[in-house]
Amino acid sequence: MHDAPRPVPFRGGGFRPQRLRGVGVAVFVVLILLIEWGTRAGWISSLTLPRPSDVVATLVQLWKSGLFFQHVTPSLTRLAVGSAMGVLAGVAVGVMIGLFSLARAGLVPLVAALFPIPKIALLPLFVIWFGIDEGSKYALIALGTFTPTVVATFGAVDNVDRTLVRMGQSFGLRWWSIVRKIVLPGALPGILSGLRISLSIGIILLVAAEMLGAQYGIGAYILEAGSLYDLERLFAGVVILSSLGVLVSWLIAQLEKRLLIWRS
Amino acid sequence: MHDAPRPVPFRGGGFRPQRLRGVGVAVFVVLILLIEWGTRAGWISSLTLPRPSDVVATLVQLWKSGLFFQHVTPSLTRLAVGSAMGVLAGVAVGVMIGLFSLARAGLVPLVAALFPIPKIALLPLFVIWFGIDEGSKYALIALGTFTPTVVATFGAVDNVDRTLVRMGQSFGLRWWSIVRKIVLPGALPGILSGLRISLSIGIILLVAAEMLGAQYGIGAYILEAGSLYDLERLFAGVVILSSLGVLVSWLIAQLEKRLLIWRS
Amino acid sequence: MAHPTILGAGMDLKIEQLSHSYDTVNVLSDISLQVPSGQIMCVVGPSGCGKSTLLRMIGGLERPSAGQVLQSGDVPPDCLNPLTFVFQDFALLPWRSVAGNIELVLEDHPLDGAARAARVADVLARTNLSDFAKALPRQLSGGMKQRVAIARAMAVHPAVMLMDEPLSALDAQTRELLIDDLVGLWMRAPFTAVYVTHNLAEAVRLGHQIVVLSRRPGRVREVMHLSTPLDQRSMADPGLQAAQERLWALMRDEALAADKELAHA
Amino acid sequence: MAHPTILGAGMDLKIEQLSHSYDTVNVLSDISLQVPSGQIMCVVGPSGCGKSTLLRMIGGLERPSAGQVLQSGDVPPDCLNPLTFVFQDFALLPWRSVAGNIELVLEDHPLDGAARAARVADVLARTNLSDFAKALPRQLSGGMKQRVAIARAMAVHPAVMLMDEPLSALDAQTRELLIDDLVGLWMRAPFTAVYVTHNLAEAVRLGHQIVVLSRRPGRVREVMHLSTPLDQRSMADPGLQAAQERLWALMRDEALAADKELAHA
Amino acid sequence: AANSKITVGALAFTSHAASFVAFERGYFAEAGLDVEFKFFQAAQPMAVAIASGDADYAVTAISGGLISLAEKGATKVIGGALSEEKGIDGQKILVSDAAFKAGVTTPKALDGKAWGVTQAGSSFHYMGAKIAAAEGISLKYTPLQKTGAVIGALKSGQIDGWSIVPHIAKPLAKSGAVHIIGDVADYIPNYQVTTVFTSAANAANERAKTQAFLAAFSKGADDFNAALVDKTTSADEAEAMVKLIHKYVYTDREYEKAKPSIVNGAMRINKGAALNMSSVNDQLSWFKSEGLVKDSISMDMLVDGSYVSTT
Ligand SMILES: Nc1ncnc2c1ncn2[C@@H]1O[C@H](COP(=O)(O)OP(=O)(O)OP(=O)(O)O)[C@@H](O)[C@H]1O
Ligand SMILES: Nc1ncnc2c1ncn2[C@@H]1O[C@H](COP(=O)(O)OP(=O)(O)OP(=O)(O)O)[C@@H](O)[C@H]1O
Ligand SMILES: [Mg+2]
Ligand SMILES: [Mg+2]
Repeated sequence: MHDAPRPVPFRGGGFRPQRLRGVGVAVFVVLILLIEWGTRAGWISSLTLPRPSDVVATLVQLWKSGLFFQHVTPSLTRLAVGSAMGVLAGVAVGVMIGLFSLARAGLVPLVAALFPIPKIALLPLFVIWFGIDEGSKYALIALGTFTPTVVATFGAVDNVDRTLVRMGQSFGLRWWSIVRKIVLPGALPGILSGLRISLSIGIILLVAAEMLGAQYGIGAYILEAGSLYDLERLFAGVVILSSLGVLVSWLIAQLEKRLLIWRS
Repeated sequence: MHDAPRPVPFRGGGFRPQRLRGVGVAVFVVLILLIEWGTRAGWISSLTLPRPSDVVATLVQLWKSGLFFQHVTPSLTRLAVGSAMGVLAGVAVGVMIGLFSLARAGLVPLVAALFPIPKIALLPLFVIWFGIDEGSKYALIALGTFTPTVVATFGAVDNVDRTLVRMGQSFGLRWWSIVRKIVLPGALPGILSGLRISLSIGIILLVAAEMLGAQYGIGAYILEAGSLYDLERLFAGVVILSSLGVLVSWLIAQLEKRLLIWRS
Repeated sequence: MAHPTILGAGMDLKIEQLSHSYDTVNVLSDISLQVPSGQIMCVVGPSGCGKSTLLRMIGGLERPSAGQVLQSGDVPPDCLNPLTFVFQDFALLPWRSVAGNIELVLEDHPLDGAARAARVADVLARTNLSDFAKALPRQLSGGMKQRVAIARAMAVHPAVMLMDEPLSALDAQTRELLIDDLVGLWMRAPFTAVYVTHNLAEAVRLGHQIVVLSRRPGRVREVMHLSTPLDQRSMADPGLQAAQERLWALMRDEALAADKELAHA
Repeated sequence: MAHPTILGAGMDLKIEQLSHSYDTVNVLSDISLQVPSGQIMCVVGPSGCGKSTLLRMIGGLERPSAGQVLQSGDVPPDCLNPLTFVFQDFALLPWRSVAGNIELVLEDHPLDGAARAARVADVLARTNLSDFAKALPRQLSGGMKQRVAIARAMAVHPAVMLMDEPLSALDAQTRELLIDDLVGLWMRAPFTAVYVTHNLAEAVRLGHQIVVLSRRPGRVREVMHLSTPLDQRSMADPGLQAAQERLWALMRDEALAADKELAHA
Repeated sequence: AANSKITVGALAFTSHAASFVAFERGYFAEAGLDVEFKFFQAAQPMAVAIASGDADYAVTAISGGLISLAEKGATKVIGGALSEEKGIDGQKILVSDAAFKAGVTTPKALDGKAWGVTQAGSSFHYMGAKIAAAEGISLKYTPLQKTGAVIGALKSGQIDGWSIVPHIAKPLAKSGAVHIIGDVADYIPNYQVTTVFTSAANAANERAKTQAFLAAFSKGADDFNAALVDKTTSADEAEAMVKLIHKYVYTDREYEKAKPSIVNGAMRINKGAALNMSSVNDQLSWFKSEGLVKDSISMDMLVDGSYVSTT
């Protein structure tokens, strides 16, 4: 009772996400058109959402009046200075924790305790400690980016392949050579992906930082719009922050491409 | 010219962090004692930091007066309900993104754009959308925990060993069996470590959530203390939040121990 | 309990003019082969010549660009998965016990609980794993893990076993032990198998026919037939040694060339 | 350019009553061995018997609980690292090119740029890697990576090479190719080596003496001496086959027992 | 309007006393209103809560947010509450000690100095702007979100000037950290500081309920004015009034400590919740001229003048 030869049935495939170009943009466009329609037709009240075309008009207006840069420049400066301080300190402390048992035992619980403290809660203190001007803004962003950077960095140092370290020792490399040539480059991918999170947090903290005494800045712009219940400007500001986040994440991706070509 | 036998020199060791018990506690104790001394001796002004003993007294007072639970219970409820909503939705969306190319293409850019939006900026809107009562607080925490959960979940699904999936297919397992028995358990470690971050963010957002119309709650307590510049109460509140964070992270570690015994 | 049927009874495989490309990379070219029922066919070839790709196509996990794989003959009624894989890296679910990993592949079939338990117990007994039924994969050595994977494959009573370098993740001594196990299993119940390997010693120990593929794009360079019964083949058998030397002579230059190839940066 | 000195000239190693425990686990017990200059000593034993631990102690990467490792004889002046490891997983820095990986181990020594470049060029030439100097590890096959690691080890002109299963991460064919390479290197400039392996075929191809360790705690069960010159050993040599069969007979039961061991859950 | 449930938004300030009195003395209940208070930390969220329907009635200063919500058809001003009045202690102009020592002893000397505001478009912003316009000077407005933050910044000399109700201004001045250099009433006569407002839907469709609320509210205001502003009642009555207010205001302080603050903070609440339209109009024009709200908004959109007498 031999059957006729038949092809083997196919049962593989799937579970491997395909790139579908354009769908992302389409979703945005559809969403925006829907809101535009809803706000025009009235089934989305003007209290709920602004009309997207008005938001765009506000952005254009902001750009034309030159106010765009007046708001974006101080925010970018705060983000750059604050997160540079936080990230540098965070990497330094993270590497220390990764390398020295004493630093680890002493600092990890401290960082763990610092992590869930909401930065806005400390605003009044920051004003006393660092003044009402740029100081407290830098400090807030620095503190906010510091803890995630520390956690990412020491995780990355821990994950450096220990056989590479043993190899260095077996060739009699100096301690400092091992740290510089093996541990730090090996931790770089982890540090960069931590940077992604830290900078996102930095952007989110811009608003908190600009709560106090900032006349210009995207955060201040958003806060003012919120207090005036001016939804067009509120959303215009949110769009700017959101684009900033996407931009920063793209920049880090470029950096990774450059620095980590050695990854397979 | 044969030399006398001499032992091979030792050159290994190090780069393997040792556990030093007690150092963490010691650092806290020393820090607190230092501040206590500084505030008593006067070289730390009372504007800069409160006296730790006063903070402790405030905490004791809070406990004795029964206000502790009056503040902690609503906050915990908000954290639990809000993050349950955010995490469940996040896991669902994350799994969808992990499994379906269309969901990935459509939703990933949306989530990426949503991530850097500061939740405090949206507070006025949240009141209109969800009311000033618990609704807007839940929604805020849910939104804050949603995006990091999505990112962690789809990363975890992506990282599930594809040979296990191919194995399932090669034995003719149904699509849904593969998802349920291979993909989801395989993604669990990544989802749990994402949960750690999501809940930390949830705790941080408590303060923002309680900015709006909350009479009780740790966040409201901190905000009130901040606006009165009452440092003892401010720090008492911060200590409570920080302990809450440490507690949550310990709970997740326990959960991981339970659920992930199969990890080597 | 004895195994209920003789494995692999009655299913032949025929590979007809099979070719495959990934995008622009030509991986397999015009492969035609036959796998007679109850025999082991070993496939050897240099790295990257498409052995795994070929096996995936035989098992229906990938679609060839051209040509086809045909199965003929009837599948025994208790066979739940005619073409069953054993993978190089075991592919055990780390969160399931040994027994749970075997049950996994039975759960989607309409078996009652008792029948399922009987099958699990049967294959565990045949692979000497009964004592390890409750162990988790992480507690097992590599050799034991692969034994579990083989037990799992046997639990579905396959018509053909498709093995992709099943021993190459193991150390040399465990490999020896497992070859003995496989020979023992085959002697007690001959199964049909396609066995991909890099290891010529393994190929001459296990293969009834040995297919040598060329470098990418893989073509059939030679098919060697060995008639010594499996249980009479030993490490020091001069005939097998000679066969192995001949295979190596055939492949050496290509292996060297494959080794020196730079991955597309 | 010819290599400037004969590798390994003049350094003997002596292992005296070495024992070791990790916490409560006794790993090695009373090992005494001698490695004469210019010879290769192979160490075989079942999984987890402490082979790697022993090698790390010989190389000074770990301190034994008892006993000692002594080196005698003088180290040639151009030797930068008398005891040099080759690892199973290559241990190449993925972010450095082939040449960069070799330079790494020269950078901490007072060599001028020209001398350093000369050493790199020399070892690349001797391992036929000159064309790959600028390639990154990820572009190389496993066999090429291990060749780079061997070149790196030779760049410091070691007195003794300590090799921990250097071929076991490679596929069987590449392994064959690299055994030939190692034999070639040794024939041109005999080096002293301790070579840990699971693979008995490798041991009989490369070892002047073969040390068989027992299961954990590892003890010396037998030391086998082979006198056939390395370049005359072939896959099918009946004497070596017999030696391999004898080793396997010695170890089979212990290998089986080691394989069946459950990891401490 | 029998037994309608309503929610009244309030801040824990003496300026909201009229509602507290009306509630405690049962005026709301008599009017058939079942009142529930909802407390807020700031005026701005209260306006949003009215718009979202979370609160029905509230009393607060006219802010940019309130006007924007009115423009979106969500809220309406229906009456007046607190007013500046010559002769009665009103809002004070404060300067920091450092600025005072540097010679800022009159409002005119604030030229170019940092003026504290909570948010753009808040009443502090309006007051600063009116003072600056009257003196012909310019101020640097520094948004600090919360009154607590403004006080901290003023005490530590990080901002120079601010204006605030007397019961906060006086204790601050007494501590020596700040100095009072003028009265707001001198610059903005008859300033309608706070107004009563509700949702547009309430104003249009719930006339009876709204009228009942305003009536009870006015009764409370009358009691309050009599006891603490005009001081025409007995000392016992004044004491009772302070005790009543202490239930809501300065609850975390002992009565003896809270009393002076409550008494000092008493400013007139308009009789009959009368609304000073010209002051409201002035405020609206100012918001428009500063570009804080849309030009298109008119008084009709902001105010429903049909409930109370307007001037
Ligand atoms: N999914 C894929 N997409 C693109 N190229 C692939 C894919 N899978 C395999 N290849 C390429 O096809 C060629 C053959 O791969 P395959 O894995 O079949 O070789 P192999 O003979 O099994 O090699 P090895 O001996 O290393 O296991 C390789 O060059 C590989 O890079
Ligand atoms: N750092 C360590 N701490 C504790 N136990 C260890 C450590 N390193 C190795 N061991 C244990 O010591 C024993 C010997 O380990 P070792 O790696 O030396 O064995 P091996 O003979 O090289 O094994 P294999 O053949 O698997 O390479 C093993 O049981 C291992 O679990
Ligand atoms: Mg393969
Ligand atoms: Mg080892």
